[in-house]
Amino acid sequence: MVKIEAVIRPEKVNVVVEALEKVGCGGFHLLNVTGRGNQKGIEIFVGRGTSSATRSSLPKTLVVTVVQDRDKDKVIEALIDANRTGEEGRIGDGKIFVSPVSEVVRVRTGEKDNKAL
Amino acid sequence: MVKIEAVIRPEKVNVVVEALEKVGCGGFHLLNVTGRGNQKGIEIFVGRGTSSATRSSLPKTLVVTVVQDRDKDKVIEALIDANRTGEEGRIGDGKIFVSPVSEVVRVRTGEKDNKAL
Amino acid sequence: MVKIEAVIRPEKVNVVVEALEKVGCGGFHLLNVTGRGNQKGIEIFVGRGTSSATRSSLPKTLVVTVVQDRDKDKVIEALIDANRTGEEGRIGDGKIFVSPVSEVVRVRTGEKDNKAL
Amino acid sequence: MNFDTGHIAWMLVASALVLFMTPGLAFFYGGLVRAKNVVSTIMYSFMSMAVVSIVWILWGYSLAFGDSLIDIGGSSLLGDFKFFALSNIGAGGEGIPDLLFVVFQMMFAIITPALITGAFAERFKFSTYLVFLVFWITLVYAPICHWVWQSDGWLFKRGALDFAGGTVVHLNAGMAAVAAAWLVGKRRGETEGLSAHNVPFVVLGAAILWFGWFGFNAGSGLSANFQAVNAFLVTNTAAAAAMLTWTIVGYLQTKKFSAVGAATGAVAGLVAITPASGFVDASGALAIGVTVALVCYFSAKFMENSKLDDALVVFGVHGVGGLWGALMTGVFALESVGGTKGLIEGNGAIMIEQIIAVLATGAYSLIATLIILKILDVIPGLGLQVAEQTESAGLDVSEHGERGYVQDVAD
Amino acid sequence: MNFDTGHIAWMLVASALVLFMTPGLAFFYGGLVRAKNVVSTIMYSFMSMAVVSIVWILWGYSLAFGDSLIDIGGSSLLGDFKFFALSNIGAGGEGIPDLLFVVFQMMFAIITPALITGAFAERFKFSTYLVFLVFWITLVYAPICHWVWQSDGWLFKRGALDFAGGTVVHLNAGMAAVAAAWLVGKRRGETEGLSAHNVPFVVLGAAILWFGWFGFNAGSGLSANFQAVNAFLVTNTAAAAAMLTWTIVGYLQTKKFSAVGAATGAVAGLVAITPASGFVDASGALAIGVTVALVCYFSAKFMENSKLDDALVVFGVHGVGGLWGALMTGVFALESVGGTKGLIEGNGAIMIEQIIAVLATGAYSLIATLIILKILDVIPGLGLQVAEQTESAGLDVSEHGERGYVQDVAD
Amino acid sequence: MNFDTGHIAWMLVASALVLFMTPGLAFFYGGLVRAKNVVSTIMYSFMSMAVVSIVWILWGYSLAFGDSLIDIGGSSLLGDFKFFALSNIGAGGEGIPDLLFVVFQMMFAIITPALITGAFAERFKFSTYLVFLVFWITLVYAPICHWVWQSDGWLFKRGALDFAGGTVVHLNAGMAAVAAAWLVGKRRGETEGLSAHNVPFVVLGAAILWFGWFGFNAGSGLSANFQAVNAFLVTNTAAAAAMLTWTIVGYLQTKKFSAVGAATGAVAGLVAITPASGFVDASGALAIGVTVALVCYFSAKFMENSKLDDALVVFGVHGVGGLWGALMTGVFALESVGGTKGLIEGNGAIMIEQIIAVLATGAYSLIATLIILKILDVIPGLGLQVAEQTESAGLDVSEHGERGYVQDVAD
Ligand SMILES: Nc1ncnc2c1ncn2[C@@H]1O[C@H](COP(=O)(O)OP(=O)(O)O)[C@@H](O)[C@H]1O
Ligand SMILES: Nc1ncnc2c1ncn2[C@@H]1O[C@H](COP(=O)(O)OP(=O)(O)O)[C@@H](O)[C@H]1O
Ligand SMILES: Nc1ncnc2c1ncn2[C@@H]1O[C@H](COP(=O)(O)OP(=O)(O)O)[C@@H](O)[C@H]1O
Repeated sequence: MVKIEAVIRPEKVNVVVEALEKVGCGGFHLLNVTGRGNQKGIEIFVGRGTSSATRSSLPKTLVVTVVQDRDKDKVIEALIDANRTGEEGRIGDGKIFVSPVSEVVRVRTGEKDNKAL
Repeated sequence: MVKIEAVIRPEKVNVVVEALEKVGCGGFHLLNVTGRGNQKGIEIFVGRGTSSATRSSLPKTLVVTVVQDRDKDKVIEALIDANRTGEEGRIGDGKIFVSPVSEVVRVRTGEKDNKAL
Repeated sequence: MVKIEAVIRPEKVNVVVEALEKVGCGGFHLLNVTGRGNQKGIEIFVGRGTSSATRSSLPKTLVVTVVQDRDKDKVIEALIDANRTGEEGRIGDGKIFVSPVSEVVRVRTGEKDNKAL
Repeated sequence: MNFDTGHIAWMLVASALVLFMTPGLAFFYGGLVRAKNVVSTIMYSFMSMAVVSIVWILWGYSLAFGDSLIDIGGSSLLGDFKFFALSNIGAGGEGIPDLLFVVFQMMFAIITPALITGAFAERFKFSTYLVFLVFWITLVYAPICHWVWQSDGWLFKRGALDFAGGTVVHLNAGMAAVAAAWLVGKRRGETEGLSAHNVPFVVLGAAILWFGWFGFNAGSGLSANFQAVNAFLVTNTAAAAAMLTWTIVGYLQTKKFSAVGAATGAVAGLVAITPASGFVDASGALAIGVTVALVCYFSAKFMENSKLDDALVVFGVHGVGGLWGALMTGVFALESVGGTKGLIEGNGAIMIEQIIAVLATGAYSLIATLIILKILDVIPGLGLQVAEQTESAGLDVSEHGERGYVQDVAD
Repeated sequence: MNFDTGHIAWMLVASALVLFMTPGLAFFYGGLVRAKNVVSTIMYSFMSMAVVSIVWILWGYSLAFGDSLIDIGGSSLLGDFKFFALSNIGAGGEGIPDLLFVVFQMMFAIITPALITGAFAERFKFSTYLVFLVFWITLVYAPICHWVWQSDGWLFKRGALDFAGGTVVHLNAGMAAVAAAWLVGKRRGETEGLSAHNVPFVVLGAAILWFGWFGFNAGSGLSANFQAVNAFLVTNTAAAAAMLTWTIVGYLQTKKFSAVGAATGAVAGLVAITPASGFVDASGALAIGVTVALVCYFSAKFMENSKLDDALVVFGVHGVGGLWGALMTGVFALESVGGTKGLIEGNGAIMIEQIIAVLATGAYSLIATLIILKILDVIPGLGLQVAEQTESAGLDVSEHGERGYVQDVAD
Repeated sequence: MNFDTGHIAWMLVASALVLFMTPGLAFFYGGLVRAKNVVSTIMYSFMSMAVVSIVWILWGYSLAFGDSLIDIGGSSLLGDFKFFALSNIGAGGEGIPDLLFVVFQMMFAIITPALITGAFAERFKFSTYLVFLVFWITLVYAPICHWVWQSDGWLFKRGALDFAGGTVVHLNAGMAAVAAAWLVGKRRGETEGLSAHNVPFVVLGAAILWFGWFGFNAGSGLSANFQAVNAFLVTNTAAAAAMLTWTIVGYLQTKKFSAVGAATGAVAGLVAITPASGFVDASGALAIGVTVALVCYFSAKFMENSKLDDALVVFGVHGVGGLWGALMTGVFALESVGGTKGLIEGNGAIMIEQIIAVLATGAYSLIATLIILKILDVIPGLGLQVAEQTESAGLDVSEHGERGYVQDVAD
């Protein structure tokens, strides 16, 4: 099993959730994070509206879903589809990280691993 | 070492924290997330109290603790005990994910790995 | 590639961000968490300013960055430098966790793995 | 110059109370939108205090309450420039200084365009809004105010009843809201399933509105007398009745007691009692409160599925509520309260006047607002709706360079 | 009909100020609970504005201030239906219209049951609460109000002093809170170690209460005169003295300056000065403020370990504070201020009356509230405490279908 | 004893309004700081209500408005103890009871030191602050108040104009802020790039300030008369003009419409009109509003790069704004409004008096505040700045044992 984590634009949350469900991935969780990558920060006023500073980080949303190995690629594809802006993509469209998961347990039933997903 | 992540009901935080401490796991952190699984969402009003919609996600809490391999099973057991509702469990009782951790460092002392836990 | 997660003091965020950038790590995200380790909790009033309780958890910030394997050590060093308080360090200076990442995708371009970092 | 210190004391307070309603509205609306637009939504209302205060003393008051500039058969359509920049307003007055009337009326002019902003919240360009405020007060608010409240005004002369602004303020804002929602266009992205981002702010706003509304209605007789007391009581009664009705109807339909619903119900009751507050007694207020809640509740529900993206249901609450209030004023007016008989006392004629007033002010507001916005839309550098990216990132960051809430830590 | 516009002006404002206290209370209480119950807690107070406004004008006022319905040896226990639906209240009055007295008193009736809600916050069923409001105003508030403030009332006739509601409002609410906390039962789950979820809201609420309390106390003489000025001053003085005392005692005990403590201290001072505000001078106010803070501080501390889950310490602040205020009114009353001598001027007899008033109102409130709640508990479909799941998920979502705060993003 | 109920009614309300400004300020300042210091910042203002209320009635009022204690050639420098603990203040008065003047003036004394706290926010030790309040009111506020407003006061005798407190309140607070920011030292850690943590609170605070300022200025004539009406109008006009100017200048410089900027602009306008509000008409108010916004905007911008860590720009807004207002009062005073001619009516002499008043009050405030703080700094157990760890963890947790906002869940 793998954990797929995607850093996305907050305004894309609904689209992404729909995309995940369409591709059959019904379990996930979402977090608010702030991040920095090629896209640096946003201009926010400091002082009394007299000058602005580029804040270090941008509000982003992290989508986390643990899936079976065989579903990995279609989920990644769905995430790319849902998040790429326009044909070319825009800076800040996000990143996807995949990492191994060794065990999953469903608390309710005690089911394990693939059965628990 | 492994990282154990559990998605739990927010109202269970205190119980879980106690359970973790009882089982000797003194280090962990908690995050607010929202999630979806078999339990879909909550009904929340939209408009002016004139109609409601099932919001996509439920508030959940994510408990994260990194433990030595040999502690893994007793921590998972403690988490199941603390989170299962009633005999049968209820939808939404949560899920536990385990993944490998290759290195741990305690910033204060520079101690590494098992010593740092 | 590896994921480096550091639990730090919230007031250190700016210092840490600078340290990461200095060491060439331009991509990361930050989360608010609360945690417990050797440092237990903070005293907060309950009731009407008539008595206080040690709340279970402390506000902490989690810094997450995925880097190439060869950058791992210098990033960890930078994090230790930025977070250790004084010569000796103080309880609560934080912890660093390293775990494997098997795949990275840049949504914008579809670039993969090291290229996507 | 025959001043009464009691009247002056009350009208000073009433003016302050009405001014305070505008930030109240800012919080009512601000709580209802998404967090990324809270600053923007608050600023729409808040800036009206700056812009309209200036426009009003320069020419707004004069156009509204000056002598007749445009006259048709003895009935006036617009005031002249006699009071331009407060010229010709001395230290005189009857009961209260004339200048206090200028001040009190200014507060009404401030809140009316602020009410409209709920319709185009989360997407209207702020620079255009500033220009809009100037034109709208000049070309829509001042004329309608003149028609209804100036002694030469054609609706006033016909005998239409509007004690504190059912047509001038609420129906006017509600119809302008329709024009605005229509021309500005829908919010982009998914807007279904949105809920208030800060319910306490919604209640805070509604509470400040309720509090300030005592000045609005009980001040509209310009005196600290029995009529003011009655207006105070009926205002409270209608608000309470409408709030209770809305909450219960909502409960019957959804099995939940919505706080946003309760707050909206209270506002609907306050809207509807506004024109009536100098003419009806408490039983009339009860009837108006209960009925307006029903009417507005189902309007709001109906509007949810409408093509018009009236984001904060301004038409549903202020348009429909103002209309209903204006008509019910005709129904429940009592001679013993305001000197005019209503339908229930057998005076059917008054209903005609109320209907004419509603139609005239509603139609004028809709059309004039459409024209103003259309022109602002095509002027280069202005335009109505912000760019898509601006909208999706939230107007707070893009237009105001601010975020409503900033946490200390991972931020 | 001999009206004074100055009195009318002041009493209109005072009425508005007292009405504004109820949303103030909503924020004071709302900030103290957990975030998942903020809407619910605010709604308890807010809905009182809707329900009690209606009950009051229909029959509440009449039961409280009507002629004697139940009479024992010339002393009255309850008003009759003379003023049912405001009948027999014309446009007359002395100084101010009688109708303004109805309005002013209505605002007191609104806030009193709202005060109780702090005791059962985070768990009381909202539908039952709506029914409770109606019965409580009718069967508890109106009678006690009649005893103390109607010229026929038996406590009034005995000469008990209560200028603005130490017994009628605060002790009454405090004892009803005991009844409610007891019958409703404890909050489930862990409730130790809970702290206020929004301290700014707590201070905002306290500030609005302080502001509105000027209307409460300085309005209770129904005139803009010297007594009102004195009441205003002593109100401010007692609030300040109690706030300072609470903060310092808290600091001595904990080495921290709690803002929640400061706000609570201010409210305790306001509570205690309420019955005294027409009878004592500033030095009496200082004494009352300092002592009530001490008494309530240690009550609140003591209540923490009590078995009674009086969630927001209503008994500790309003019950104990109201009791203390009523007694201290007897101690510090000055003939030069309110026409009655207190203990310090040698009038020991007044203390007897104050004690009788406290015992009678406190006992009646406790018992009658217990009975009402017991009955509501057993009526099918009602019941007091929400289901366990409802409670653990938070009342906002379960009872009101709303969340207090919604973030835009991962939500 | 020749009371006017209308005057009393108005002054009761005006006093309540001015009191309400202090929590308004608490929210204005509280919204501007980082979330970890919101409770601390609010408490600075809020506690002034407790401490100063007591100091004022004990000896503050007497020092400010007593007969001359220190007299130089018939001009007085300080009041005596005639009114200690309100002795010698009976039930008399002209128009309003003397006691009401005590109350009204008390509210000014409460807000003035609260204004200073913006300068040392996020780092000043709370226990020291409580002591500072007592000394500052006694040694700085009361004397300056005596000079300017007591009929014996040396600046009053010279004829300096300050209707509602441009020098006494704002310049005074602004100069004390310089002293405080200087002696307390900078906030540790990075303070660049900080932005307001809660913009809605900033606007709420500004709105409450605006609302309350009507009492501040229009109450300063102690009567419900034409002058009060004019003061009300010019107050609103200057606030509006300054808010609009600030917003537009900000937009021209940054292409964004800052809500914090708009709120600050409004406050700057209110500050500057304060001394002038009894002497100028609406056109003067427009001029004052526009110019003060420009002056303060660039002061605030300039201060950003200054070495002085005046955290919330108290000097930039209240110091500079108070100074500007005092001078412009001399320029725009009209005989027809307040009985004194200004520069534009050819009276150059008044400018000399205004300059003397500004220099004298500003210098005294700066020096006396420096001395007080220096002494508090060296007293063992007191000291000005909190320890580094306290500061970095946030004053809320360390000094007040509270967190502003607590989420339910992972907390
Ligand atoms: N190496 C990384 N580790 C963790 N998070 C990252 C990393 N790189 C980028 N991110 C997150 O992804 C977001 C988008 O990255 P960015 O580089 O701006 O996108 P793009 O690659 O499209 O230019 C960032 O705001 C940050 O939150
Ligand atoms: N595959 C998954 N990946 C990430 N989070 C998940 C996944 N499945 C479930 N979750 C999280 O766990 C929570 C509980 O899951 P749910 O399926 O409702 O529980 P149950 O298995 O008891 O029915 C969800 O709300 C979601 O936050
Ligand atoms: N085993 C762990 N798993 C997850 N998080 C941990 C673990 N141990 C510590 N932490 C996090 O790191 C923070 C700092 O840990 P702590 O033990 O207090 O530091 P120190 O090692 O310097 O004493 C804690 O508050 C907690 O959030």
